[in-house]
Amino acid sequence: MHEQFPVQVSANEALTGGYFRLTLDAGTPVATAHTRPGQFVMLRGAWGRDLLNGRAFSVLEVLDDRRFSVLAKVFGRGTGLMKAMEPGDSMTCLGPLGNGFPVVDTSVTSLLVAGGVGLPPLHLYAREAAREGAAPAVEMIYGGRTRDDLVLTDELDAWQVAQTLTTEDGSRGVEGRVTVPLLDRLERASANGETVRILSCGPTPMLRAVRALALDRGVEAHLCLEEQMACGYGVCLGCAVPVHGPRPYAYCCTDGPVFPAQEVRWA
Amino acid sequence: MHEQFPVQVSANEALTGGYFRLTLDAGTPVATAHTRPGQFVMLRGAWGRDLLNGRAFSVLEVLDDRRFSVLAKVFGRGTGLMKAMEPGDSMTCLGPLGNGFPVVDTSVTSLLVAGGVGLPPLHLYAREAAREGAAPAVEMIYGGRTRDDLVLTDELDAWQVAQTLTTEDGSRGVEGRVTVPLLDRLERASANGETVRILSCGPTPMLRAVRALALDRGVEAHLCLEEQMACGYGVCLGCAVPVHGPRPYAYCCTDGPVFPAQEVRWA
Amino acid sequence: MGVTSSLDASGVDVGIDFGPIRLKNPLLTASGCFAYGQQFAGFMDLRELGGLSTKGISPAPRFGNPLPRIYETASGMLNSIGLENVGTQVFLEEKLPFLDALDISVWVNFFGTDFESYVECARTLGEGKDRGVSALEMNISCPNIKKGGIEFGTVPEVAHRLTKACVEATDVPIVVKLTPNVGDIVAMAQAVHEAGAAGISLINTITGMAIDVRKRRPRLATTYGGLSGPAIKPVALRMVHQVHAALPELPICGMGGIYSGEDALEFLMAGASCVQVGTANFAEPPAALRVLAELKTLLAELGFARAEDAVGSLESIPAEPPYKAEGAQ
Amino acid sequence: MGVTSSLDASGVDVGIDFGPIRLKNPLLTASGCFAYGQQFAGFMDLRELGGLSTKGISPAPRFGNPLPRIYETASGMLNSIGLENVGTQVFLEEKLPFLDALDISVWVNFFGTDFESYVECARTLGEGKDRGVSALEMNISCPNIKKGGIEFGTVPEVAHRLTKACVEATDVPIVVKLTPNVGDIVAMAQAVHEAGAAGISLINTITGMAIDVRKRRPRLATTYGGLSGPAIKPVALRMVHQVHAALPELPICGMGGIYSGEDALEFLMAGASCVQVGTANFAEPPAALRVLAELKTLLAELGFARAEDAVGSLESIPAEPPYKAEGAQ
Ligand SMILES: Cc1cc2nc3c(=O)[nH]c(=O)nc-3n(C[C@H](O)[C@H](O)[C@H](O)COP(=O)(O)OP(=O)(O)OC[C@H]3O[C@@H](n4cnc5c(N)ncnc54)[C@H](O)[C@@H]3O)c2cc1C
Ligand SMILES: Cc1cc2nc3c(=O)[nH]c(=O)nc-3n(C[C@H](O)[C@H](O)[C@H](O)COP(=O)(O)OP(=O)(O)OC[C@H]3O[C@@H](n4cnc5c(N)ncnc54)[C@H](O)[C@@H]3O)c2cc1C
Ligand SMILES: Cc1cc2nc3c(=O)[nH]c(=O)nc-3n(C[C@H](O)[C@H](O)[C@H](O)COP(=O)(O)O)c2cc1C
Ligand SMILES: Cc1cc2nc3c(=O)[nH]c(=O)nc-3n(C[C@H](O)[C@H](O)[C@H](O)COP(=O)(O)O)c2cc1C
Ligand code: FES
Ligand code: FES
Repeated sequence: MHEQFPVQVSANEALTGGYFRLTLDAGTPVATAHTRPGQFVMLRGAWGRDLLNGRAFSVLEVLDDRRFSVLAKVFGRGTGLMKAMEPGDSMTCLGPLGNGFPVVDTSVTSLLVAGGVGLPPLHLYAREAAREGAAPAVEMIYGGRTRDDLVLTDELDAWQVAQTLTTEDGSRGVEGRVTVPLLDRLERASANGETVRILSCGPTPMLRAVRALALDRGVEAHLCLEEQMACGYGVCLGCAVPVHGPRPYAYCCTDGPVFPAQEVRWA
Repeated sequence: MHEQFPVQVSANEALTGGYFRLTLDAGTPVATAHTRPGQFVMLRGAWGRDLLNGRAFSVLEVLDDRRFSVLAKVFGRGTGLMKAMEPGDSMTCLGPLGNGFPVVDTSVTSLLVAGGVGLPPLHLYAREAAREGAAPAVEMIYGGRTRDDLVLTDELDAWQVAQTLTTEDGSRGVEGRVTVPLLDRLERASANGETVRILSCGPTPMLRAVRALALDRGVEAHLCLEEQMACGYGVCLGCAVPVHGPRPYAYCCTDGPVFPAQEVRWA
Repeated sequence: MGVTSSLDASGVDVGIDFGPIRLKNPLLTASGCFAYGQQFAGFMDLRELGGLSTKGISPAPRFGNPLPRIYETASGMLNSIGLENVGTQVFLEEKLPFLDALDISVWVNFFGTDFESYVECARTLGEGKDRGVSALEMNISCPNIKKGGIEFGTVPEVAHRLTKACVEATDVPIVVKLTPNVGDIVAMAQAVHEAGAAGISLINTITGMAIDVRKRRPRLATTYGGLSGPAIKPVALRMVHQVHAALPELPICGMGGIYSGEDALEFLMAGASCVQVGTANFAEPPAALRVLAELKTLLAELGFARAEDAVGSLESIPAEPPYKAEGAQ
Repeated sequence: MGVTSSLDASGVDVGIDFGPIRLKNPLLTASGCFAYGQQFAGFMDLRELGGLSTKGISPAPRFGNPLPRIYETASGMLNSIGLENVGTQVFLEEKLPFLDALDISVWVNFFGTDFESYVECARTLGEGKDRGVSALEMNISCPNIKKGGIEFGTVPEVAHRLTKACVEATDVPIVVKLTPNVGDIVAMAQAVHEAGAAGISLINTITGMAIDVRKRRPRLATTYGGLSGPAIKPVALRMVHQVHAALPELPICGMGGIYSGEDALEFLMAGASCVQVGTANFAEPPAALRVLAELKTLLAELGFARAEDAVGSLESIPAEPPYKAEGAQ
């Protein structure tokens, strides 16, 4: 049984770079308690009818069986309204939806490649790995335009997850995009005979670059995609993702949002 | 030069019966400072595009050259959003618009007949009369369904304006509608050879009854009408009021909202 | 007569006869907005619905359009899904048994790519008669398919011919779903009515478009898409009212922007015998049941003993007292 | 060439040639949403507009419809004002001098109650040529008048004949304002184009309806009214794009739900040479000038040196890499 349930904002914390972390409380145990990294929720406030559908957000943190948080940035009107929300404001939530990343596997090194609002699934992944004592099996590569775009990095340090940060202007970490340290890391792995895989989420141009790199080098990669979604649960057929395989399109919400890189039919 | 100016909510006070008083502050001197009783403002919050147009509200109080208040009750979505507003929230305001009631005249007794959200113009009128030392020339007759529907009655007492209250359930004042004491008062005036006139604002059924009474007895009456308004300043031609005279329709926003009772073309 | 009685706590009898089709209540879900129903089983008791209309079925399976396929507009959304569906065969074998078991009115929405395939589709799906199919909802208004299509939904004579052929191909009642992208909706309704349609569904989406000015590109890969949601409700209501006024004996299933019981009642009063909830399902999977509950409450509050009494119950606004231009220049 | 130069701080040249009509910028205000202009003088410097379209004028003055005349719907509003106006005589004598003095493009919107009165109206208003009238915007889509009307706006041959007669009756360019309540907008556009129209205005309101379920009555006294505002923007844009694609040489004035510079730019990209702001004026009297300012900023930001370059600049979405159904069943 899927659930759509009411939630209340219990905190709305402004971070650097215009990001904010919205903590939501269902008041009672809900299905988000069992969210897998990469799964998402459809959220909607009491917004009247000019904003018709829910908005999709990856789960950032599962705080307990009734509370979770999301990380967002103002994109359009819906995220604008969310940024202005205050504790006590109510929303409806549908989820968790979709399929997450492959489970933590200590036999390979998982390179978590994140950019922008693509951080949440990988942040949750890193947390899960740390909890399972598998922190050494994951490494974060996380990029932004400038230092303000890199948020919640302390938490990874606390979990002792190795992280390489990049900024395009060099204001923090490596100068350049995430593909710079990623390429280095893949070369090192290949030199060492080490098995690595890539789990990535972020802006589509970044995912395209990551995918190209991975396909090029035959490295296993899983991409968490964003598509326009009206429903989030497989009925509107709006969230098509072009794929190779028996059908030309898969659905981001039900087949994804995480897809093996080689399945995605991108130029 | 008309003005549309931003205002901030400086207070939103819940009254009995679901009424609320919203105090708005323009931060700088604005035209509302010179509002005549019966004039109105078009108000709109930052509501997105499903609520297209401003909503009309009579001015209740002119607090100083930059602040004024309105009295409202939840009717639909716009007033619902207004009820939830908090100090600091912003709106845009256009006004004051339309024509008010005839000025205070100490040579006649003005019977102020108010019902529901029709109180503001008459409340403002009573205040004006009191300020001008003409409190004895006005008498308020104010009705509601039950005692909770009668608000701000203390203020009239403070200004020493005579008031007769009515409730349909008899929970406060005279049992029945405003027409009960109004009829009494008109008979008394006619017996005394006293000149009275009626200034009235309230729900349309009430105004119809007041008009019928006034026309019947040849008493001068001015009615403050409500019509659907899109603009409030004479361009949409939506707020037609059927009238007798050279044209079959007058416009509530520019020709009114106050009309002589005999001009209104009602059955 | 179904699991849920049409008479319940509200005291209102919500059973409706839609031509030959008995509905336990007037609330259906709309084609393309409810898939084949399964996804909703987790959210609601489907047996409480009056019925549902499936995603549009064509003789052969079809894949959908390139992306982007959807875009939100003011109080509405554009879609260009491309009538993706599993085809008649898979539908009858894999999807229908689930629906049959629900014991509600199952309307199988269908379309063809040309005249013959429409008729073939009607014939094949009509075989589902004893397996739960209570009506075939013929979509003659496919803004999103390229071949043929447009004339079926916009030229009365063509619609008449097509409807007649499909009606003759099957025993299952045919409900024709009309497109609002026409100048004269009454002419279209009349044409299909005379061809033997058991009723009509009004309205499909209105063709629209949006542009991403920063990319200088349409928001949808197909450039145009179908507009649905509250934005189109006034247009839908007007068409229902026009058709009902002209053809009071033709059953109408109304839709377009229904999000509340009040919306649904507007459609009934305008002349619809039942309604479908489409886009509203996306934000709220059990929307149709909330709308039904609200409708019942509202009918009771307004003194309707039977939902049927509300159908076409609109009165006109009383005339104003006559104007005499006494002082007119 | 007017008080405000078409080149300003933004660096974008916003001057536009709309067929024979030179506009200092592409922002006009829409008929029926700007009265005869005077009311707005208190809110804004009218001379900064590209132009304005007046309330529709008929040969004789007309009173409006009974009330209620307006109702708000989701992201839109319905109106049934009834084409109330002062008539050609009073317009030319009392309203035009004020507009003439503004030195902007004045489009006089007009209509008749039958064929002859259309032509008479065009002839009479055409006399205003040297008194500031730069175009006659012929409204052949009057949802709110009863007599005649409907065929003028919906039957291409009739529209052709009417347009031709009006074009021949005056030297002032005729811009024909089309109704969206048709199945084939391109056929209508082509008909009036071939009849000599200098351009077209797209779109007028879409006929709609709303019901007060508690009173069992329509929300408007005339039952139906015209839907305007953001709700109709996708439909308006689609029609502009359809016509521009089919008839690239026909100038189009686009409108329908324009509230921002981004909205306006969508219309330009779809193929409109200029736009009108209608319903937006009600909530915000100087809306058109805000839209103009936003449009200039946006054009500059997107690298358009001239507004003209944006007209019809839409590109299509690149095709997806081909799909090979390797594993397909
Ligand atoms: C699986 C998934 C997970 C996501 N996770 C996050 C997250 O953790 N944090 C975050 O900030 N954002 C996330 N997004 C993107 C987020 O959903 C959009 O930014 C948001 O919908 C924009 O809404 P808006 O009203 O602000 O923008 P508007 O532009 O007003 O939205 C208009 C319409 O476009 C849709 N839309 C716009 N951009 C996107 C987009 N990139 N993806 C999907 N739909 C879009 C909206 O849903 C809406 O229907 C995710 C999207 C998906 C599909
Ligand atoms: C001159 C004038 C003065 C008014 N003064 C007051 C006042 O002091 N206090 C108060 O509470 N209300 C007053 N009203 C009524 C107030 O404008 C409506 O209650 C309000 O517009 C309802 O908006 P909504 O969004 O809550 O309702 P909705 O029903 O959502 O509104 C839908 C549409 O109907 C219009 N509308 C609905 N009811 C009315 C109405 N009765 N009159 C005019 N338009 C309406 C709205 O403006 C909007 O366009 C006044 C109206 C007028 C014309
Ligand atoms: C995403 C989507 C897909 C649709 N697919 C179909 C379809 O396959 N067949 C059909 O007849 N109508 C289809 N429709 C139209 C709806 O059934 C309905 O007629 C229309 O959306 C208006 O109702 P609404 O405003 O409640 O959504 C679709 C609508 C949407 C939004
Ligand atoms: C209240 C009102 C009155 C209108 N009157 C006229 C008119 O007299 N003549 C005309 O051609 N269009 C008239 N229109 C249509 C507008 O000019 C415009 O075409 C339409 O409203 C769409 O634009 P919008 O969404 O920006 O308002 C009127 C629109 C409204 C809302
Ligand atoms: S978002 Fe509706 S099917 Fe995926
Ligand atoms: S409200 Fe627009 S003319 Fe009166």
